[in-house]
Amino acid sequence: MAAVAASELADGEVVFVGIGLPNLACNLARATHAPNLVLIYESGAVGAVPERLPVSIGDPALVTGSLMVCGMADVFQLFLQNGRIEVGFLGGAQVDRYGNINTTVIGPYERPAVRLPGSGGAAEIAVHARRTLIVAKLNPRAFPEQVDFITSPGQRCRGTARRELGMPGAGPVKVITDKAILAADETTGEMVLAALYPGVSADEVQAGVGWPLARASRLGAVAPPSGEELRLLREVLDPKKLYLRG
Amino acid sequence: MAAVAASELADGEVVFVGIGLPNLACNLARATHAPNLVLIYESGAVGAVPERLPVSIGDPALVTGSLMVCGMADVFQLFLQNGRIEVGFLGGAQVDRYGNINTTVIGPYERPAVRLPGSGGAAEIAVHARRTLIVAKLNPRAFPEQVDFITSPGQRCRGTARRELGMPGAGPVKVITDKAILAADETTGEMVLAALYPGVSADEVQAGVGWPLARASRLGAVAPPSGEELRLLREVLDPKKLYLRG
Amino acid sequence: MPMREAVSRFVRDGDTVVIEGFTHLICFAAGHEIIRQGRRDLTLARLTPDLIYDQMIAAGCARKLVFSWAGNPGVGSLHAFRRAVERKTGGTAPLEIEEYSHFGMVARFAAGAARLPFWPLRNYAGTDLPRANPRIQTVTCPYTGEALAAVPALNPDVTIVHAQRADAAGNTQMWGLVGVQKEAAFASARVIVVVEELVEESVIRSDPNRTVIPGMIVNAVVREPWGAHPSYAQGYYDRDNDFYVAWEGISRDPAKLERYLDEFVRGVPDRSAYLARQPGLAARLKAKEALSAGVNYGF
Amino acid sequence: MPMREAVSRFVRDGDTVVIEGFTHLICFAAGHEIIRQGRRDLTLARLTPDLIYDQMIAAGCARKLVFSWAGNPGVGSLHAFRRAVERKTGGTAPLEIEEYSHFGMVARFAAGAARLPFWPLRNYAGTDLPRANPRIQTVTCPYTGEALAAVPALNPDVTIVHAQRADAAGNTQMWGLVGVQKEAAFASARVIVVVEELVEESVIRSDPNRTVIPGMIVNAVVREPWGAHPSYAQGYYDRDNDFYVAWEGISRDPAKLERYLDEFVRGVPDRSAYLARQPGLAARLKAKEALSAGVNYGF
Repeated sequence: MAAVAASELADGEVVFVGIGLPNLACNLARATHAPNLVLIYESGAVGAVPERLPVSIGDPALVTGSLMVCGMADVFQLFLQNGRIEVGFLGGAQVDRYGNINTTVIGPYERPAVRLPGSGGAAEIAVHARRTLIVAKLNPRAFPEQVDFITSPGQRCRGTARRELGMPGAGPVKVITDKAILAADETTGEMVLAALYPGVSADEVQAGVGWPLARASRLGAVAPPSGEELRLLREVLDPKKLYLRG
Repeated sequence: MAAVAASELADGEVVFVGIGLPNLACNLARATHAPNLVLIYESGAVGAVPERLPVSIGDPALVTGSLMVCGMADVFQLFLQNGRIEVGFLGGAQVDRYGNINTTVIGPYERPAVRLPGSGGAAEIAVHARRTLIVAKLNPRAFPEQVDFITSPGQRCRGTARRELGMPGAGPVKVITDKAILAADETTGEMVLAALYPGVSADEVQAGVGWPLARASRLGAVAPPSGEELRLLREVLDPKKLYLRG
Repeated sequence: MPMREAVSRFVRDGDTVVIEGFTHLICFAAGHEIIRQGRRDLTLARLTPDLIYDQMIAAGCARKLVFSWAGNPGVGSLHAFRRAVERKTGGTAPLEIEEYSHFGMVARFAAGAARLPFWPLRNYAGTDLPRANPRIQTVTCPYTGEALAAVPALNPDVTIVHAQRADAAGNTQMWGLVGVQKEAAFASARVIVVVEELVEESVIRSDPNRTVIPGMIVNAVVREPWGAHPSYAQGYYDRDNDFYVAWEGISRDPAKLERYLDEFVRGVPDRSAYLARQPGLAARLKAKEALSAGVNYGF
Repeated sequence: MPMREAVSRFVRDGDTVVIEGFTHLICFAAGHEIIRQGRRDLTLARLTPDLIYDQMIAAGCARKLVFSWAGNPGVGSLHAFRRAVERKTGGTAPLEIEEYSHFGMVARFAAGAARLPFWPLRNYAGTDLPRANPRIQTVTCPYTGEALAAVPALNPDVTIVHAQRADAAGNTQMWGLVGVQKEAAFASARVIVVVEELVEESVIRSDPNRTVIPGMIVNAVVREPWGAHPSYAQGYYDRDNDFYVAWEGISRDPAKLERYLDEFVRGVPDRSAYLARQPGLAARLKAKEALSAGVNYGF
């Protein structure tokens, strides 16, 4: 997943980085095809070059040697709302048919079965980043037809299309899973099967998704990570396997 | 005037300092009875201790050795609008019966006889400082019944009382001139004669004011500057007579 | 001023209390003293409640939590918080919550600091957050007529800011991640500054652009080295990531959590005693040197 | 990039141009190059037009001025500006003006930088400014119902910022008075950074909290030592107060002003030639040393 996410980033892009897999993917991209990627963390570190894999988005390693450190009012107003962020990475406990993400509650809001951490910066990243990439492992509970709570808006929110809601960014254009890539259909906004990992069948992907999964007109094949990518991930970027579990 | 203005400041107060005479007055107060006066300049220097008399409110001497330098968004939002400024000093080409100040135009706005610099920070200082002190030399053109243009609101603006306009600060409480002190009447908001300089008659003051000047119930006498104050002003604070003209 | 006196004088039952800091410079020392002094009915506000508010919730200090992300960063959940919100057995009294996103909380502090009643932002379209929190409103632009999101000002009774250094008058300098501490302090009726080092005024005056909080808005200055542990202070000590990982196990079990509070919070009189119980901290976490060069302020 | 190329590529006829800096770091070098290249119909915006906009108005570059205080600080008037507004003989074509207070201009840049259509502020009650400028409006608070003042966003076509140092990618650091430069740059479609020193990226990275403008929003970086003269650069050179005083006499007389422009602006090819005509500057104005200490960014 980290290698696939990395391949979605173009050199020179400005990426709003979340912790965990997205962070790994960004650093892999920087080490391979995108050396000029600019990493911005919601904590205020801009152009970070962490000398160790950061444990949190507020890790001191993101500050030492970065290009700029600013307050969070600047992060959200001058960078994100200003439209300077090209790619935002999001994950979530639930991702639905239209790319809406839930990181707030499982069950009813007032009396939740599971209380999740909440939005953090995810709501505004989904609104403002020029495009967002969702990273999540497939399984039917994580991919319901409709999320219990919309924390971060997708392509269609409770029946209303993103465009009608007047959001600046394009929203979630792809969902990178451990078996396939889903992509937002340009017309309907629905997440459809866009590309399969090597050796994975469409049925396996459908088994992990809670809605009847349509297919993109041209189904792609995801290239496996190269030896060099695997080496970088395992030996350089995450030798302690902080994020490379499973 | 500088010594009179200085005597209006209490130790420990936070003063928004304009250039010229107010700056001299603040530094005199710091050198005498108010060593803990905090000087804030709209340029962003807080707690300045200028080693030379600053020529402008953006003088580098205000920065070197100051307690804090912040951006102007912080000056106006976090200090002034926040209500942290206790005293604001204002001057102006025209001051009227209700303490309204004009620093914008003489004559009609669209086709002025004299174009003055404009508000700068004066409008918001008059709105927000807990109290403002006006410093201006008496003469009937400078003290008309009504200013040509209200740049900084006084106690009554075109018929409406300050309180009804919902302004946080108390507005101009005193006008310090070269012959007398005028003070705002608590009921009417009108500037009335409050205290005379030594050897000045009420008639002389009236001659410099364009409206029939009422008197405060108790007319005070302004003490002349002490020898020490004169020495500080002439030898230490403004030896080049940048502001001590006339 | 000793921490005990600062908390005793400036933090009151029923207050809205903010201990800010985004991962960096979170003042655990102040949170622990508030627990020791048994404050009750507090409204705790901050973007990321973090371990310190989880501990204060477990200790029964909080009536309400105002926040935007309640987790243990990079590790998992804040279990005392979860038990209270999920109303599980072992939870304390139910906890009222008021929830925003980070941008929303930042905007609330910005409005509070500027003494405006609201702050406009482009946000929340399509989300369920305004439904969950009716205090998220809209404001109409006088120029374009469009509806923007609005959040109400947050003006705490007391904000506690941890920083690298301050002078005796509270002129405070910090570097590294500065979060929303400036805005929170200016928004607050009372401000307590806690520092790693108390320095001469001349140190502050030698680099005035680094001053984030001016002494004039500060009510108390407390010197408390390592006062942010297990959070960190750039240039002083690293984050104690091991403790953040350990918190998952401690907070998951109410009995373990109580034992933790008994041993490290209620069972010690002050911060020095807390540090004395963890003798290896400096060896493990003390910062290496990465000095910046100075700049010239002359003219 | 040479100044000539930066202005030629990024400043166009009809643009809204901002050369910011409050007394400090005003980029006269860029203003002079704009005059040399004969730009026309510019809308010039900044809080304090200062001598540089007075010169640009005299040179016929400006169609409109957006400002809050148009004077020669501590000295007197900007006479080219006054002739244009008072429509006196010797004035150039009439100048359209749009006038705010400092807070209003700051708020306009803040809105522009945050890409909001307006910014709320408590101001202008009782003043004649909204009558003189109908773009000053009110906005209704969704919580209290009260009417606050509002100003519209200012989003310049190009903003020129002078700073002490930047790296080749435009990551820019400044200290001393920083005015509204950050907001103006973020509000702008294009940004030109002009610096006293071009430094290695490692210098910037050694003190990231000093970075005010990130390279990602910068279109051109110009190295131009003494480029702010007669304004100043803290730590590099003092303000040329003598020239500010002399400007009163120069600008009062249209013929003298023309001669000044012919000799020091149009009559020189670039900034080095301008400096070569004033050989005593460094001896008179070079800054003394007042170094700050560095801080530790290690962990």
